[in-house]
Amino acid sequence: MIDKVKTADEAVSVIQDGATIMVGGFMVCGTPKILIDALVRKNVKNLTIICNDAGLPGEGVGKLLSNGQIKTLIASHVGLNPEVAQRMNTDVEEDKLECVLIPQGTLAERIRAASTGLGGILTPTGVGTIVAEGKQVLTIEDKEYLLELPLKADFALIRGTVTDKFGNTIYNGTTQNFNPLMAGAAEHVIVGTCEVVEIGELDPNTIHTSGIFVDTIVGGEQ
Amino acid sequence: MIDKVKTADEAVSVIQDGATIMVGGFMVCGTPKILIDALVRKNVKNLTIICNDAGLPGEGVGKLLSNGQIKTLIASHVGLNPEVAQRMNTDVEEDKLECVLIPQGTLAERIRAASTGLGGILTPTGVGTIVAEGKQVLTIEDKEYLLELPLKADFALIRGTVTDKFGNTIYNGTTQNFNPLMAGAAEHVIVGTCEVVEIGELDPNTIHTSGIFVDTIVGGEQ
Amino acid sequence: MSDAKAIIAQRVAKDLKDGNVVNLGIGLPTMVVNYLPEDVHIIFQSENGMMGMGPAAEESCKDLDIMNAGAGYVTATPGAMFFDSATSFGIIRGGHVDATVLGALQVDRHGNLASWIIPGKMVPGMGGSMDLVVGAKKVIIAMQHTQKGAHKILDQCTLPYTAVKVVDEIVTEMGVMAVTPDGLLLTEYNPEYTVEQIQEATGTPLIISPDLKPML
Amino acid sequence: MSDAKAIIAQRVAKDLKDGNVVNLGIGLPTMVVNYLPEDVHIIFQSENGMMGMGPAAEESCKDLDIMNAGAGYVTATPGAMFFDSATSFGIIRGGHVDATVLGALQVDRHGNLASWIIPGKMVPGMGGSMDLVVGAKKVIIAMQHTQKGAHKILDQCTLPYTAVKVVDEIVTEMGVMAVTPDGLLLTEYNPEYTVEQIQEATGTPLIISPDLKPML
Repeated sequence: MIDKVKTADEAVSVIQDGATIMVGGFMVCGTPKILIDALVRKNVKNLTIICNDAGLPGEGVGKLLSNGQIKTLIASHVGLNPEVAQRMNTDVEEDKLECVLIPQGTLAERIRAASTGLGGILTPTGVGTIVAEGKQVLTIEDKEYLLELPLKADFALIRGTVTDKFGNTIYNGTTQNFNPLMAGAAEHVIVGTCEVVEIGELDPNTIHTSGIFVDTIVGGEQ
Repeated sequence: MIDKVKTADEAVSVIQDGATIMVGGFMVCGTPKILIDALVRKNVKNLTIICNDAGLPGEGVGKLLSNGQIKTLIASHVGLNPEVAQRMNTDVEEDKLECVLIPQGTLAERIRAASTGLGGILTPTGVGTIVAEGKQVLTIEDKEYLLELPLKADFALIRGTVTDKFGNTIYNGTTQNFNPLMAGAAEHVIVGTCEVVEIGELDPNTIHTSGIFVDTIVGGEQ
Repeated sequence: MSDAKAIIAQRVAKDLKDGNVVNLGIGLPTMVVNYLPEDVHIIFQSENGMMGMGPAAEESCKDLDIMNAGAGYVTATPGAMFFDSATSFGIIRGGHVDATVLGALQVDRHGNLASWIIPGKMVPGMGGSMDLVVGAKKVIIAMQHTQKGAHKILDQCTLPYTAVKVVDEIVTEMGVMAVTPDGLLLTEYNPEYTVEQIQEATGTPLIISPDLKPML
Repeated sequence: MSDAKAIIAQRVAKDLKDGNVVNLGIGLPTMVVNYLPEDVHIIFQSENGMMGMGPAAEESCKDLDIMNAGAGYVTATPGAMFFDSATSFGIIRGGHVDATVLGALQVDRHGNLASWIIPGKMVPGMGGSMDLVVGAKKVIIAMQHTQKGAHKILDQCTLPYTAVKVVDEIVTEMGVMAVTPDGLLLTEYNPEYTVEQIQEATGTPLIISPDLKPML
């Protein structure tokens, strides 16, 4: 059996400049802080970050933004981190942030589509708005839907509450959010977790994410 | 607060001839037996049943079939109940069963689409086979997918292990299968459950189906 | 000003029925909770992953793992459930939320809504709002009638849409308007204003209900 | 006959690597479990909603809530997880299953598979098979080489497809064939048969691998 437990720095050592990374969490709640910190230390650049939001200045993925590591941010809401607007509008070309906004439910469903091998999903969300620009519109039973495509990544950094050594993970409260979806949508998945337990300690009815998705486990998340 | 707890006969009293009914379970495991029995007693006819399979002769939805209550069966596998083939091929017009076969993953995803308000999903499953007949094929990044549409019902009969009086339900083991999907895809949802507990007794991290989906709760499932 | 907000929240509260599943937007809509009658039990959904959200958590006993969509620490009521974002928006998009109450930048007579972007000025993102207004059975816009005197209720939105033809009802400090195929129907009004004053504050002709009555 | 099945199961077992996620079809494929080396730990998925399926449950202590896709009572290994059917087929369709081992009625040189219907005769339904062969990273067909002498391995399937161009490898009691763009490549053979006998039992020309070796 492969030992998946590593330190945060070992875990992120596989991530290189230019990578596309999904990061779990909703306004930092359920974001793997120790993995973000390790990414800041590694100081990889030109990242594409897929996350519900931009966190807060200096918090969550906001740390990566403040440190100039993000080239493109794909998110549903960035209003609580004013640095996003600053960087989007900067005249300094190398600091410029590209920001792609996606409705939150569509973001969730596109990540799920990548995880579950769907070629796309039809959603009524965004029909008739600028979100529909460039997208195929299909009419099903007289109602219009946008065809939204799968969204995948090279890496996913997710945050668990309890994880067994196989990677089976349980989330507490609203820390769940995008984490279980992202776990299936990335080539390489690293979970930062509060507690690492032995295999067999978790009730198989209560596990949210299967260990088959998890490549690396890092303990010490708060 | 509305009292959702009823007897099985009270629960199915709202179901009339010609109804479309989803029934949870996989080869009877996770099928609400007490609700099936009540439907047999009520003896409603011309039902369209959506279920993973046809159960066994005289077991699960097989009881409804033996009792001549099913007009159309929508399922993924019917091989373990020979009565299906008999009724499909009978010369007695009024006993004739229409049987629509759907790949199991597509069945799950179509029910989920109805539950989650998607207009459809694109799946690679069935491309190039007779399952594709009459369906729109979309090509996404050089790969072909079938457009599969939502599947909904008037009623869903689901089977829980523990249910609180609001309807929040936990499933044990592999009884989960189609039950949580169907709970969101029908107008009226009846859960037959092994144990009814007070609201607040279930850990909110371990609930599989929210009580908002459940109209009626029937205890006494084995 | 805060009086206006209180009037709006109080009136919206009357729209919510016992047993309803409701999603409240950030800001003014959140105040609706304070005006619910004791015998009306609402199940609040928070789109970040919770059914059965309770009041804000007290500082001394807050659980850092339980947050609402506005990034505030909240409590879970008995019977609550947590879920992931796909499940959460499945509930929303699937029509399982009875009502959503949201603010707006602009609403028009067709029920079109603009609430998420002022091009070149403010781009916070749509968050969950586009899904909420498309998915919820009833969309109630709770907002002040004008923005410092400028019309927010219009013939046609000028800002980019959040969604088209989705608004069912607009509640302001001046009155209650239903979106109908013929335009906005003023069904209730605040007696502190005349119908003429309400019309003047509105950028589209109001149809006055024959059953017009005071809003509170 | 049972000897043939044992040979097939034994050979398929060699294809499965430590840590693989594997879904075994009903019947012959299930026998593969009996031939896994002690140091090879496979995570078995059962499409009715289980990761980490263990051996069949003993009659005396079976849990009626834990069943495999063949309707047999099974056990859960430490580290197992249960899930619903959408999650289960999400895992399958999403490419998270390393290998599936299934039987077949017919397979052809293009990797097309027919396994779920004999029109007018047998219509059991496809169950999860169509999703499994489309989704699994490696599709291994484990079956007897012929059906009472009739060819099952063909130039072109004559029965309705389960899926097109999905089979990676065919394992029979006579040998192992890889599906290649040029046709079926015989990579291993059972020394009880000559290559001529294997070709004769096959309804499509076999390419003989220059590295042809015994299959066990």
